[in-house]
Amino acid sequence: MMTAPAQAEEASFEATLARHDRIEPRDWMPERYRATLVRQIAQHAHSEIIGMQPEGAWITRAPSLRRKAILLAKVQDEAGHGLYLYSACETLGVSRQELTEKLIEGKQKYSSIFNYPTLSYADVGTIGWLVDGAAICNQVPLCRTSYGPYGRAMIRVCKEESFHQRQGFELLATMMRGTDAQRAMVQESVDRFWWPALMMFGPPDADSSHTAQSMAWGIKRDTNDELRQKFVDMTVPQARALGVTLPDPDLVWNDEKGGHDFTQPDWAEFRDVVSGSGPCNAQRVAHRRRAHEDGAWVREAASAFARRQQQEPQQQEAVS
Amino acid sequence: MMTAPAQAEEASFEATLARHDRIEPRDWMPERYRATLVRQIAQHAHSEIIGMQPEGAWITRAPSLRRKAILLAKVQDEAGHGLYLYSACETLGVSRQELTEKLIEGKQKYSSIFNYPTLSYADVGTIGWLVDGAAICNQVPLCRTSYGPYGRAMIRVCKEESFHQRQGFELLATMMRGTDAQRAMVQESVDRFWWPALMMFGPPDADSSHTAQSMAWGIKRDTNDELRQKFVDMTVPQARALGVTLPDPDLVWNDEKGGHDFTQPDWAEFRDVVSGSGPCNAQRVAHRRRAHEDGAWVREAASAFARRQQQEPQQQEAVS
Amino acid sequence: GAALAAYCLMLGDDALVHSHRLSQWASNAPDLEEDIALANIALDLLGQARLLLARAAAADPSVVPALPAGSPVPPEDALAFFRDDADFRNVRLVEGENGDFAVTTARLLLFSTHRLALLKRLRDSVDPVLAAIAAKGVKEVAYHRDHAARWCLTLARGTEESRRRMRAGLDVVWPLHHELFRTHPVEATAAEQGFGVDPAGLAADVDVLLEQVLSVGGLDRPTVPPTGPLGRGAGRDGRHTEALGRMLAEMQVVARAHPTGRW
Amino acid sequence: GAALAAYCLMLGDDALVHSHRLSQWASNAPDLEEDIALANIALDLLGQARLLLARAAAADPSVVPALPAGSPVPPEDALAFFRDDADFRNVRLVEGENGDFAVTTARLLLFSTHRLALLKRLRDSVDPVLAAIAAKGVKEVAYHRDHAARWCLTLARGTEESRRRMRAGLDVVWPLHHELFRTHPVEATAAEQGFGVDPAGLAADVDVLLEQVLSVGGLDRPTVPPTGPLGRGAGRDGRHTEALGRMLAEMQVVARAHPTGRW
Repeated sequence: MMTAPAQAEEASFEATLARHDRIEPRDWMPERYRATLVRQIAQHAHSEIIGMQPEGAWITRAPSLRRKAILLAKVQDEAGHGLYLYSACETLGVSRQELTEKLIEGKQKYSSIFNYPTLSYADVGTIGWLVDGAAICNQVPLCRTSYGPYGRAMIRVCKEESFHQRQGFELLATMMRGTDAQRAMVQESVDRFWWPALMMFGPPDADSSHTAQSMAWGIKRDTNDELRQKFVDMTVPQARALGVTLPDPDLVWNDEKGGHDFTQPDWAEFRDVVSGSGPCNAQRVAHRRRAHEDGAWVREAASAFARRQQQEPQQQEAVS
Repeated sequence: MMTAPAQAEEASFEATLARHDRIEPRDWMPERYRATLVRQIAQHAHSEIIGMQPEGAWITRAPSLRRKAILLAKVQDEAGHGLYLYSACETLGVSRQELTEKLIEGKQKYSSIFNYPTLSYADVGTIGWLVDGAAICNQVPLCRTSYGPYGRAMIRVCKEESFHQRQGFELLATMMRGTDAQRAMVQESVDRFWWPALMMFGPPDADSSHTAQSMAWGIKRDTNDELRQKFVDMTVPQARALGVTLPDPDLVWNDEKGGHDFTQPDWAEFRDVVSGSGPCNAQRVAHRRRAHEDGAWVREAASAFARRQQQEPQQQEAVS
Repeated sequence: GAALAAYCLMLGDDALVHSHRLSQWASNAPDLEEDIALANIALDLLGQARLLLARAAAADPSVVPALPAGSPVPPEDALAFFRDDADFRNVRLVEGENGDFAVTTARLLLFSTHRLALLKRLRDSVDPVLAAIAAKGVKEVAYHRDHAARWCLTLARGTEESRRRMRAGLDVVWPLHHELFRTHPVEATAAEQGFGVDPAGLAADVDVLLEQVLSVGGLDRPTVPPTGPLGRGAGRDGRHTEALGRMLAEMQVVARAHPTGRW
Repeated sequence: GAALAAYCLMLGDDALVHSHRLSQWASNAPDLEEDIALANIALDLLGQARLLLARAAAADPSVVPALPAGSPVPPEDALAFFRDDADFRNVRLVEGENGDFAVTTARLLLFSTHRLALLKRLRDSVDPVLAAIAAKGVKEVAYHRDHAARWCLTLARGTEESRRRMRAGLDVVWPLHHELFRTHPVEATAAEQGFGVDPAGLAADVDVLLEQVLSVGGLDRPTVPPTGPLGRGAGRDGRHTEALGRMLAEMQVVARAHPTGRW
C-alpha cells in the first residue's frame, strides 16, 4: 500500500507527464522511470564517446587541412555531447565514473553503429550524412522528452548534429564532383553503412521491449518503425541529389502509404552486433579501456592537487 | 712487489702476445687488459644492438619484398652479432644483464654513427656501403686480436658484415640505375653519412687516449688514422663506380703518399655526439630501455618457468 | 587461372601481413634470442608470401595492379605495394596490431596451428607449384607452431603476471579465429578442383591441437564472442579491420612514392 | 617574396606539425575535458598553420609543389600534403611522438611559451598579414600556455607518480628546446627586414617564464644535454628526426592517393 504523500507524489508526476511538462531532478519519480532514463542517457552518452573513435581514426589522415579542421571540431563536439549527457545522468544520482566503469566492463551498451569500422575517408562523410542523419531523427523528438535535463541537453546536441549532418553531406557532394575513384569510394561507403544506419532505430516495433513503457512515460515520442520510415523518406531525395545509389533494389515510393517501401536490414546481424559480435565491439571497448587506464595517473594527480589546493589556499594565489 | 708465481704469469702473458698467439679466458691477464677488453667488446656489442634501430625503422617501409627480406635478415644478423659479442664478454666475467643495464643507463657507449637518423630508404644502402664498410676496416684486424673469444667472434662477424656491405652497395647501385628522384635520394644520403662514417675510426691518433696501450696489448692492430686512410682509399673508386659524389671537394689522390688527401670531419661535432648530444642519442637509448623494460615480464616468466621445470622434470616430458 | 590466383592471394596475403606484423618486433623483442626467432618466422612467412604472390600473378596476370608504362616493379611487388586494403585477401586475424608479447604469441599459435594443418594437406595440391610451396612451408611452420606453443606454455606457467597476460592475449585474438575455418567460395572451388584445401575440414584437427596446448598450460578456452563479418563479407572478401589500412599506409609509402623506381 | 615565404613556412610548419601531434590525443586523453582542451589547441594551431601556409604560397608561389595539371588542390594542401619531410621547416621539438600526457604537457609548455613571446613581437611585423595572424594567435597561444603551465604544476605537485613522470617528460623534450632560439639565416633576414622576429632575442624572456613555472612546481631545470644538429642543419633546414617521416606517411596517405581529388 502506498502512503498518502507517496500517492500525492505519483499523481503529481503523472499530471506533469499529462501536461507534456518536464520532470526535474528534485521532483519525485518512479524508480523504474529513473532506471530507464539512466540506461537510455548513459547509452546515449557512451555512444558519443565511443563514436569519437571511428571518425577520430581519420583525423591524422584527413586529405585537406579544411577537412582536418572540420573533423577535429566534430570529434571535439562529440566529447562535448558526452559531457552534457553524463551531466544529465548525474542529476539522476549516477556519477560519470560509475558509468565509465560500466562501459569499459561491457555492462552498458552504446549505439551498435559504432561497431562497424571506418575504412575510407568517404566514411567520414557517410557517418555525417547517414549516421548523424539517423541520430537526428531519433533525437529531435527527445528534445521534448519528459525529463528536463535530458531534453535540454538534447536541444544542444541536436543543433550541433544537424551541423555535422550537413558537413557530412557536403563532403560526399564534393567528393562526387571529384574523380571516378572518389565517386567509387563514396558509393562503396554508402553500400556499407546503409544497412547499419537502418538498424540505428532499433528492432521492429513488434520486437521492441522498451518502446511502450518509454512512450507512456514521455521519454520516447515515436516508435522505432515510425522513425525508420521518416529517415528513409528523408534520405532518398538526398541520395538522388548526391548521385549515389542506396543498396536496396526494392526501395520504391509507395503512393498509398505516402512513404517508401524498403527492405529491412538483417536483424540477425543486428542481434549479433548488439550482443558483442560486431566487427569492432572488442576493439572499441578495448580502446576506451586503454585510454581510461592510461589516464588514471593524470586524474589521480589532478585530484591530489585539488585537495592540496583546498588545504593551502594561499599557494593557489602564488601560482596563478 | 709481485710474487714469483705472479711474475711467471705475467711473463707467460707477454710471451703469448709476443708470439701473436691468443689469450684464452682461463689464462692469467692483467686487470687493465681485462677492463679494456670488456669496455671494447661491450661497446662493440652495444653498437650491434643499437644499430638494429636505424635500419630496423625501415623494415616496415621497404619498397620491395626482396629488399624487405634482405633488410630483415640483416637486422637479425645484427642481433646475432650482439649475442656472440656479449658471449665473448661473458668469458671475461661480465654478464649480458650487467652490460645491458650499463647501456640503458648511458654508462657504456656504442658507435656514435648510430646517433644519426635514417631519413630515407637510401640510408639503408648507405649504411651498408659506408658504415659497414668502415666497420669492416675497423674489424678485420680485430680477427687477429690477442683475446681468443673476441677474435673468433670477429671472424664470424666480419664474414657477415662483408655480405651486408655488398648488399648495401648493390642497393645503391640499383637505385642509381632507377629514377632521377632515386639518384637524388642516394646522393643526399651519401652527403649525410660521409662525415659521420669518417668519424667511426675515432679521433685523430694525436688525440686518441687508448690506442697506444691497446696496440701494445695486441687488442688493436692499426691506428685510427691508418684505418681511416684505408677506408677513404677503398671507398673512392666505389663511389666512382656508383656514380655518386663524395661531399669533399678537397678529396684528391696524392701520388707521393700513395693515398688520398681528404678533409677531416668536424671533430667538435664528434665530441658532442660522443658526449650525448647527437641527433639521436636520447632516442636510441630510450628505445632500448623501453624494449628492455617492456620485455621484463617475459624474461621473468621464462626464468620462473625454467626453475619450475627443473623442480618438476616429469612435467617437461608431458609437455613436449 | 582466376580461381587459382584468387586462392594464392588469400594464402599469400595471410603470410605477407602476418610477416609484416612480426617484423615490427625487430629491435623490440623481450631478448635478443627472441628478436632472432621472430625475425626468422617473419622471414619464412615473407618467403612463402613471395612465392604465393608470384604464383597468383602467373596464374592470372589480371590480378596484378597496373603501373605506369615501363615500370620495372615486379608482379610480387605490384601486388604487395599497389593494392589497397580492400584488395587484400588475408583473414583479419593476422592484421591486428601486435599488442604485447602474449598477444603476439597467441596470434602466432592460432595462425601457425591452422597453417601447418593447411600446408600439410596442400602438399597434395594438383598444382605442382603450390604443392612445392607447401612442402617447404610445412617444415618452416612446424617450427613456428612449436615456438608459439612453447611460449604459450612458458607464459601460462611462468609468473602470475605472465599468466594473466597470456589469458588476455588469447582473449584478444580468439574472436578472430573462426574466420580461418569459414569456407570462402574461392576455397570451395580450390578444394573441388584439387589445387587447394577447404579450411572447414581443418577445424577439428586444429582444435584438438589447440586444446592440448591450452590444457597443458592450464588455460581455459576463451569465452569471448567471435568477431562477426562486415555485412556479408570478411577478410577473404577484402572486408578488413581499421588496422590494415593504417598498416598499409606505412608499408606502401616508399614504393608508392616511386612507382617507376628500381630497388 | 622568397624570404617571407620561407619564414612563413617555418612558423606554419611548427603549427601544422604540433597540431597534428596534439590531434592524435582525440579519444585518447585522460578525461573528456582534456579531449576537448587538446582538440581546441590543435584547432587553433591548425588555423594558424593554414593562414601561414597560404601566406607563404602568396608570397612566393614557387614554394608550392607542382601537382598534375588541373588538380583542384589548394596551395595550403599542396604544401601540407605534397612536400616530403626534408621540405618541412618546423623545429624538431614539435615532431616527436606524443609520449605520455606529461611529455605532451612539457612539449606544449616549451612550445607555447616560445610562440607566445614570438607572436607578441610579430604583431609589429611590417607584413600586415603576418601582423594580423600574430594578433589573433596571441590570444590563442596565451591560453595554450596557461593550460600547459597549469598541468605542469598539477602534475609536479599531484602524486609521486605524476611528479616522476613530469620530470621525465621535461627530460624528453628539453634537449630539443634550444633549437627554437637558434637564429636561422631566414629568421635573421626576416628580423632585418622587419617582417619577422629573431628568435635569439626571445630566449631570455622565455627562460624567465619557464623558470617561474618550474620553480612553483618545485621542479629542477633538466640537466640532459641538448640534441645537436644534423651536420650543419636542423629542423629549419629540413633536417628532421626519424619521427617526422613516419608522421607524414600517415598524414599524407589519402591526399597523395588522390592528387587530383576534391575534398
